[in-house]
Amino acid sequence: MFSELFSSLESLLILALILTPIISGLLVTFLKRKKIIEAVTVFSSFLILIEGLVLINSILEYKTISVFNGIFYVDSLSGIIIITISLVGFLSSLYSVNYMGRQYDKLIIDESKLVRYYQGFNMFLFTMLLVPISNNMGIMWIAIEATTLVSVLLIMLYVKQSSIEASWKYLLIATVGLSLALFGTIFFYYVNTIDDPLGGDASGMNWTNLVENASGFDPNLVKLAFIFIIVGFGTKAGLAPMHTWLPDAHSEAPSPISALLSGVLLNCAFYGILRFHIITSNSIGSHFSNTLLIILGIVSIGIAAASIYFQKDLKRMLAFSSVEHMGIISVAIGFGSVIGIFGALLHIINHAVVKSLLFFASGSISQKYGTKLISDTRGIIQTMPITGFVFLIGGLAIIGMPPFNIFMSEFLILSSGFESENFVPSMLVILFLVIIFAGFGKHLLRMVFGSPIQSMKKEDLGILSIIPMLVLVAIIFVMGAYVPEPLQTLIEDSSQILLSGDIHN
Amino acid sequence: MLESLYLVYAIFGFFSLGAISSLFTRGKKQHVYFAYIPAAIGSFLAIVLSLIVFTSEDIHITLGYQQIFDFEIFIDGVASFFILIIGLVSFAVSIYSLSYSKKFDDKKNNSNLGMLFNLFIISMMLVITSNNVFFFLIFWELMSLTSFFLVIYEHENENNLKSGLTYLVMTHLGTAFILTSFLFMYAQSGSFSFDSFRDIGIIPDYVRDIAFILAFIGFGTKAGIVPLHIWLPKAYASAPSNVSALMSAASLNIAIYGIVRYLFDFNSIDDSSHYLWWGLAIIVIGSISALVGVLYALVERDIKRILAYSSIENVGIIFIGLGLSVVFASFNLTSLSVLAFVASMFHTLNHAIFKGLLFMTAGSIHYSTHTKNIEDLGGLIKKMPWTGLMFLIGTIAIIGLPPLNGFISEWLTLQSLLSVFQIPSTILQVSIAFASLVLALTMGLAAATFVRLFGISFLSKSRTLKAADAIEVPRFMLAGKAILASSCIVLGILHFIGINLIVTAFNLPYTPLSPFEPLSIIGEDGKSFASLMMPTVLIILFSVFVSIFVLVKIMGGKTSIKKYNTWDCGFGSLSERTQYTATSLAEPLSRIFAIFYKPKNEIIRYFYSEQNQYLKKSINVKFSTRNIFEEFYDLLISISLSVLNKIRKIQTGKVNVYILYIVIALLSLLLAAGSGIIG
Amino acid sequence: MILPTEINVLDISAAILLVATFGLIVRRGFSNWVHAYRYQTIVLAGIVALIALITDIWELYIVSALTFGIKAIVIPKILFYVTKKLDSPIKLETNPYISMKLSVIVSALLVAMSYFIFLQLNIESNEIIQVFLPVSFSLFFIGLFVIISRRKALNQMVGLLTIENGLFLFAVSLTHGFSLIIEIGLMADILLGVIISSILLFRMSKTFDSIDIKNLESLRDD
Amino acid sequence: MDELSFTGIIFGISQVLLLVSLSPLIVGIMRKTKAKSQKRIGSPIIQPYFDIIKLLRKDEVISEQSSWIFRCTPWINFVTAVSVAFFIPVSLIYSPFGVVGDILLVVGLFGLGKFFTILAGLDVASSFGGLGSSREIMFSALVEPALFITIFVIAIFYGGTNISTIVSSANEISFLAAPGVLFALIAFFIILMAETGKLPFDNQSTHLELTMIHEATILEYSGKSLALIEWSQAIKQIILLTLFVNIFIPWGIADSFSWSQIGFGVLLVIVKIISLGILIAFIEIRIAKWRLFRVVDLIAISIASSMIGVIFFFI
Repeated sequence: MFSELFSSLESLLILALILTPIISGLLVTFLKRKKIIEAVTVFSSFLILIEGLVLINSILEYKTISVFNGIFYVDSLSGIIIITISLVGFLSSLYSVNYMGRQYDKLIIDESKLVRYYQGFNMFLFTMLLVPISNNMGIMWIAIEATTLVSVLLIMLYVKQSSIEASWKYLLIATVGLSLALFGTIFFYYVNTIDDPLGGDASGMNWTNLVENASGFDPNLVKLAFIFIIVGFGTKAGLAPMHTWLPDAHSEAPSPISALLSGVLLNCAFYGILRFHIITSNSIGSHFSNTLLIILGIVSIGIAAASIYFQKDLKRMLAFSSVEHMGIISVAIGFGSVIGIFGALLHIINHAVVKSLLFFASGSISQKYGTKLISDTRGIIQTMPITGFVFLIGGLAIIGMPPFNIFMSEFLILSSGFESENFVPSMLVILFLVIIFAGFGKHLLRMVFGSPIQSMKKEDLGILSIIPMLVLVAIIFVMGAYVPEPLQTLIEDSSQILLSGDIHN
Repeated sequence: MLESLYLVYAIFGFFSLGAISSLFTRGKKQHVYFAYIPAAIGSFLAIVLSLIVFTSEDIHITLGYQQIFDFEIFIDGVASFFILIIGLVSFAVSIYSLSYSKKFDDKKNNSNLGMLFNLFIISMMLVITSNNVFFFLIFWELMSLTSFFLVIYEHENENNLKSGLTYLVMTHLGTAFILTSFLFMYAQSGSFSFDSFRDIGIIPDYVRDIAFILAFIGFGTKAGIVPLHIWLPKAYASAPSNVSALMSAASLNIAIYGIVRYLFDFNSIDDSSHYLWWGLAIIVIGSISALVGVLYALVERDIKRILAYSSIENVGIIFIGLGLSVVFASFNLTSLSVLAFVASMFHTLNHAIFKGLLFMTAGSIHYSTHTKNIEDLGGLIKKMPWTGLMFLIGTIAIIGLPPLNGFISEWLTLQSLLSVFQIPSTILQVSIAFASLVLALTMGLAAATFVRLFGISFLSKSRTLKAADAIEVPRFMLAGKAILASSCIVLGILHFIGINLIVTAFNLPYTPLSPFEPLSIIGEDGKSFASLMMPTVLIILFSVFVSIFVLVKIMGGKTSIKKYNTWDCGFGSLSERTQYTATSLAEPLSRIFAIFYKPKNEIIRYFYSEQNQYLKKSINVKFSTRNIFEEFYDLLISISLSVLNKIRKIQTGKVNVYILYIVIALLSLLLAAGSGIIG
Repeated sequence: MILPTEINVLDISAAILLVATFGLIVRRGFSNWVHAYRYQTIVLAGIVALIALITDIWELYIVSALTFGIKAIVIPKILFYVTKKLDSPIKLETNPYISMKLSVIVSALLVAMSYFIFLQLNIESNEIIQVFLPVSFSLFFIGLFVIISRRKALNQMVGLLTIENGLFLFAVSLTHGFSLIIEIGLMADILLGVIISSILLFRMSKTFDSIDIKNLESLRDD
Repeated sequence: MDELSFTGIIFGISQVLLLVSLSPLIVGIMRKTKAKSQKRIGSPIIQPYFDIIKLLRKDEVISEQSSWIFRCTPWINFVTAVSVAFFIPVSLIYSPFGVVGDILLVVGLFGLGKFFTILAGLDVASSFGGLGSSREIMFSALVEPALFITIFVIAIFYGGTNISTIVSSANEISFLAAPGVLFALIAFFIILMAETGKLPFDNQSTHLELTMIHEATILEYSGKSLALIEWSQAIKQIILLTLFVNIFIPWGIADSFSWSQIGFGVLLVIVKIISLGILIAFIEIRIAKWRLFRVVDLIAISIASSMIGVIFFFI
């Protein structure tokens, strides 16, 4: 194994990657001063970003890295998830300073709540980072379940009826779903270790091991297991009709957390599906899992379209648009041609960027206007010019307007649909996209333009709320027609992994 | 090749310069110069570029930059012809805007107008030059987006926002169709470059048909064919006038460009009968659009809405020409196909010119009277004589009267319709005869529409004070209009210019005309079918005029002219209230074509006392017409929305139900897999 | 080397497990559910120990000990505490969506269904699997059914725990448990989940002074 | 036969002069016929000449609401009418200027004249003018398709819109060979009545606001302008009559450029025109003015009959 040779540096990196949030969480717990904990969190998440980028760099170098005799395994696919986590994590920590600071000044939350928030923030980052780097599917499942618990804590931050309701639904539905996923995982473990029922050897649950032996699995059990997996992780990834918790949770969380939930956590859950998708394809060919992915994806996009059109609440609308985009990604994976998978992985990143931008903006907007209702929000471009501008850009990007990044990935996805001759699904997707365009566009333009209902003074909400959004807008513009070469190679490698589940290339 | 490439860069540079500088001179007094002078230069360079491309070879370059898509520029005759149109129009409009955009000086975000204006023009040109599906769509949507922002430029008015939204959604729907059609082609050709579409080789007919239908619907939406025209009057009416001039005169042609590119470039129309129904479909749609467009233009009261509907009508005429050309080609009647094609392209050019002119004039009227409702106007020809003259020229051109350019293109279209008897198919001939009937009716109604527009708004007494104290517009606006007006006259009298332009641009099998030979069509029996020689007609008209003038002077001798009131039947001087209004002028026709308007004429009487019904205090007469298409759309939308509304109701808020969904999903998937439906 | 007597033991333990689970359905009071859950878990721990005895895998002993410790002692303690502290007057499932009698029938059907499913997926099987896999399925389904059909949040929580028990039994009987780390992780997750949801229950009863989920229907689209 | 030779030009111009000078005479003849058949003496046949000369000598009163459109309308009317005369063959089967313009140009030039007339009606701010223009607009909008579809029939039968071509092939092909032309004849006759403002479309000889159409638009004219308008009406009428005669009953028209034939052709065409005029006059006194919206049916009839003509050609 060549990975041993480099295990020195890479193992350190990975260790640092998961230790940084833990340590900063502990620091936050001990020194409870507002300014300090903010600084600590921002710094640590910046550190995570740096480590993530360095790790990506070495992934680009050695394709696959497996350390601590295969407990941690990282390849390009995990790299993509790590990028989104670290980037959005950093920016939303930056944004939290402003947002939670405001809540604090308005006496909506006290100091202890603030401490709890930052603890939760760090733990959330930790659990999410654990997902892509763990090789053992059981550990991955535990990590995903843990993200649920931590994010429920974060949603429970406010003692409001709506937030209690949202967190209860979230906890219940996500846990039920994930238990299904665990069913599937155990099934896979069973079919893997069916020949030698060696109790207690964890390696039978390692993804690498599973992929190795996939060809020998019993087809029926694999199908059964994958159905459990896709329904289970699909619940967490917000695929319809298991998405029902998502709008509640995402709209009730504090905006920086909503950004993390929508932009990153969904991808983590979907990452689980992807891993098992690879195993299934290696075992019984990709047709079965592709069909499932396409069906669930189409349903998600359709339901999201219907719900967006009539939406009254800004953040709920954004949440439903997350459902839509997860649907698009899963359809794209289901199409299963090269450019489609390329587009899907690109779309994961693009959606993370745009959606977090939108949630940041919506946070500032709802703080300024004191409401999340679309009907009461008018003329943002007049009351807060910069926020209004970025909100407009983000909105146009999310409904797939060129020259912004999402258009490119959606274009790739649709063309792959036609290339793989899934004409009907592709046309359905296009139809739903048009409906979503109409609905979302209507709300967006009504909010951004027009004249505000009550007169309010014309200013944005502080530099720290602006900077993250501007960064994201810059990314949106740049990636509209240009994908940096390293990212391209990363995505190409991971689509290679997805297409032909070989892990040694 | 190389220097023309530099020219391309220069054009791009100038427009971007305009965009940026107008942004950075925000709030300054001279920002209009920073915004529109670069635009004017860029448009002029575009004209030069297209002329160069006509004479020298095509520009075809690929800027690969290590990406998924390469940026391909391809400028052939077809592209350069449309670039020429856009360049000409935008040149005039930019000069016009130098003064016009001062109208918004009280708004502080005025410089956004300049920026978007530049971006809009350059995106249109990029659409035409790009040779790759991805970039075509990017620039196409960029064009829609910029024009959308221009439409809602006065977004404080909720109404503009609504119409802008309709525009955005409809145009995006069109884009979806175009995308689907291109992707169908892509699934066959396996590459995103248009070159691969060109030499796509043998593909099944049904794919060609599906792709054609989708593309036609898509581009047709942008062109505003009936029944997809619903957005057009709203958008054109809401936009600032210089923008509506650009949209109607430039960006509408891009839709036609798309269809032409699609018909004659991606498909080589040959004498195989399966292109026949394409042609017929285009003719039918074209005739319907022409008739419906002009019918609604006839009863409108808002100048810009009238012009917008007339754009729909002219698109219809253009499509009739295109369709005829396809039909003739499918019967291998090459010369007739060329005739029809030249007719439609000539009309495209003409429509761009006079519609730009008319929209700019409408802008001038709005500029100096602050109203777009023609019922409030009147007598403007005395207040703003030059604008009146330009408007008259535009009017004569658009209703196709000699000696202006509109006459030439409609003459050509009619001639190609008359040549239908060479098609060896009776059904076809009769049906196309009906099409020509429709076209003739359209022309008549168009004449009625514009006589009404000009007569009511420019002639007789001013109906309101707004019109009474109007003044002539600043000279830049006049200059911008003068450019297009003069080209109306030139193309009308020296029609060989336009025809040779088209023949060389699309390198058609037709020998270019020399200035002094008549534009003549030879029937299949070798006799002269029809011929036209406008310069001589001019000479005749002029000499007749001179001789009559002299004759009258001799016979009449010296007589005096004295001014007096209009005859008032001895009731004392007439008030402006007794004049015919626009509504009453069109009332007889609206009664004849009642099915389209469902006109309603309600009379409300007010009495001094309810007991005594003989002494009336006042009588209100309300005459209203309806738009059946808008009602149709409302019905459609309400139905589809109710469906969506049912779907979204699954979010019931009951957590038990949510868990039930999960179980149902699981069990149904298990059943499907078990019964082997999937996998 | 499995003796017939042991097989009977297996059958009997499975039967007891099912009965304990049915306790969840037939009883109304909050505390009764927790009792039912505790009995169920104790039986489960015993079964794990039994499996450990048969397939002498020493890790399974630890697992069963853990199960007993955490699931049969700690979690019920928490739940009892919660039920005691809840300041809602009636601590009963008053009107479930599906009545008690009917739900007994339904869960019986579910048990039948799980045996049916087990027969469908022809896993080449030893006795342990034969006996416990259907039972684990039925635990799973009954847990789901409880969540769907009941109105009280606590009840749903117990249903969740039942599902988890089913999973656990499934894992142990099918694959004789996987590595210890994962088991511990699972346990930790469950514990954390229980704690969080009890906090939620407290807040619920504080804000709505009842833990009936009819209060939790404000977030919806209409 | 397409080149413009010198003699050809002279000949063409003389033909034009002939038509222009004869046109008031036809008007006089038609009036006289009407008077006679109504048992009136009526004014002498050459009365229209006197009217024109008298009006040319008179001073003009123009409305002060009017603009330059009003002033130049008579000139445009006259010029267009006279120029049209250049393109139509009169006594010879081709017009020397035939290459310059075809029947569509003729329609276009008449249209230009009518366009300005309607505008002039609107220009004088009186409700009479508006009334006349409104009705005129309605008619011209509906007559246009009828006229075009008639031209369509004629063009497909006689192979072109070039009038010389039409007349020459009309001279060769007889009705029996082309029955469809009969329908074109009916249609064209109706259009002729409409265009020259004859009953039942319009009544030139009344100034009652209920009935008048064309008169209402020119109500404000006087002096020179009125003279020009009246004269150009007469010219338009004679041109349409000539067209009708030469397209549908061209027998005896000169088919080669020789003095004897042309002299004969001239006499024959004058006789034909006069007799057609008398026929029209007789028809006019038989029928009363129709309601405005009933006249539309007449136009519909003309359209229908030409469509029948089209179908006749194709089957």
